[in-house]
Amino acid sequence: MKHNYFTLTIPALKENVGLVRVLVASFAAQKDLTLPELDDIKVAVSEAVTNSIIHGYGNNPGEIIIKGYFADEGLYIEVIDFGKGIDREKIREKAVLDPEEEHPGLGFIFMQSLMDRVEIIPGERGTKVILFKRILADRTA
Amino acid sequence: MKHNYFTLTIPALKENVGLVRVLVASFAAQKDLTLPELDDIKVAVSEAVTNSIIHGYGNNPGEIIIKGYFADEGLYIEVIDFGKGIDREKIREKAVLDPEEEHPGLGFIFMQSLMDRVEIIPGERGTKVILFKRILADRTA
Amino acid sequence: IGEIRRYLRDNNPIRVSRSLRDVAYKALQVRDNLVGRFSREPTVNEIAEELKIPREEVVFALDAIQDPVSLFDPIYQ
Ligand SMILES: Nc1ncnc2c1ncn2[C@@H]1O[C@H](COP(=O)(O)OP(=O)(O)O)[C@@H](O)[C@H]1O
Ligand SMILES: Nc1ncnc2c1ncn2[C@@H]1O[C@H](COP(=O)(O)OP(=O)(O)O)[C@@H](O)[C@H]1O
Ligand SMILES: [Mg+2]
Ligand SMILES: [Mg+2]
Repeated sequence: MKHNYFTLTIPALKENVGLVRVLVASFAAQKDLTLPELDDIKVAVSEAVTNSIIHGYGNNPGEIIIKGYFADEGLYIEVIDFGKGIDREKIREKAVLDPEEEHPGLGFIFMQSLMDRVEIIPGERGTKVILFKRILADRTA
Repeated sequence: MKHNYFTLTIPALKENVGLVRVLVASFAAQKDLTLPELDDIKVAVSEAVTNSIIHGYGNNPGEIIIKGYFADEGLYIEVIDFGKGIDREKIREKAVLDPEEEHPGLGFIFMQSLMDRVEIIPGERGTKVILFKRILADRTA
Repeated sequence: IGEIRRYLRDNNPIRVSRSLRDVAYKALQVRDNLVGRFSREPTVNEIAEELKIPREEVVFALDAIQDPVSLFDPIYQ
């Protein structure tokens, strides 16, 4: 398959989470994935998009960009918003990613356990979350 | 539901027709549509995207933009490419839309019969096809 | 016909797994039941509600068991 990717722009509405899920699943399914793997990716992406809607924009109007591409022998999904941004202190302290923390966000814990890599990149405005899932080249081998 | 829309950008690859179909159908399903109505929309959009890949880009690399939004009591889907463009003469003579023509393109005939309106807009570079499907406000009434 | 079937299958956006197929056929079954009950074509939302799954998943599953190519595309290119 030739190099493939997508960029999707949607308003930050709850009813669009399902939309993103099936788009990402259809895209990921172009590679040889099992349904449980697809489900992992769908759940992780849902968490990231829901965060942008709820935390990034506080349920106010805004746009979310979702990008997908295959690279580094896996699938990258980026979820980008231009909302209030995620607390840099929180990320540095790894509070959002540490399951040992007192009140850890379950969303990021989830994303981390379902994906092979999760990166949180605070933008000048808003947040970018990069999710990476390794895809076995040939599982029948 | 608040005003909703999407913009999707993908490379002009055959394997992305399925991706577009699923996204458009999921988007359309946010309104009260039946399965046959969804199928009509899916087939029409597939034809437009396939045209961009085959005719617009002649199966060479390029990008396609698909936009969807609800307006005028219906669903609009725009399929935009930046390929070789559709012959203006052909459109003016309505050859592409006339079932009586000797070698009519079946794709456009199909789009016309499945949707409530089809517009072909030659761009400075490439082609924009606008598809419109009226959506009944309340079918249970 | 075998050739065409293989083409369609190989070009399916998702390798149609068993459980996905199950969802799709259940959706079609529910659709038939609802047609009987309502005496009209049910909406996707009504089918999804009956199945208790998100409507996008109904759309996704049904698409996976469908002929994915353009009807008027030359099959052999
Ligand atoms: N897109 C975002 N924009 C701003 N803040 C965010 C974003 N995503 C996450 N956060 C912050 O990180 C915290 C942890 O997120 P998460 O692990 O999903 O837990 P939860 O959503 O249950 O609070 C959130 O409570 C919020 O403060
Ligand atoms: N996106 C496009 N870019 C350039 N030419 C196009 C495009 N879409 C359609 N056409 C032209 O219009 C004709 C009719 O299209 P269509 O009705 O789909 O029939 P077919 O694809 O079977 O030829 C095509 O043969 C092609 O010449
Ligand atoms: Mg969360
Ligand atoms: Mg055509």
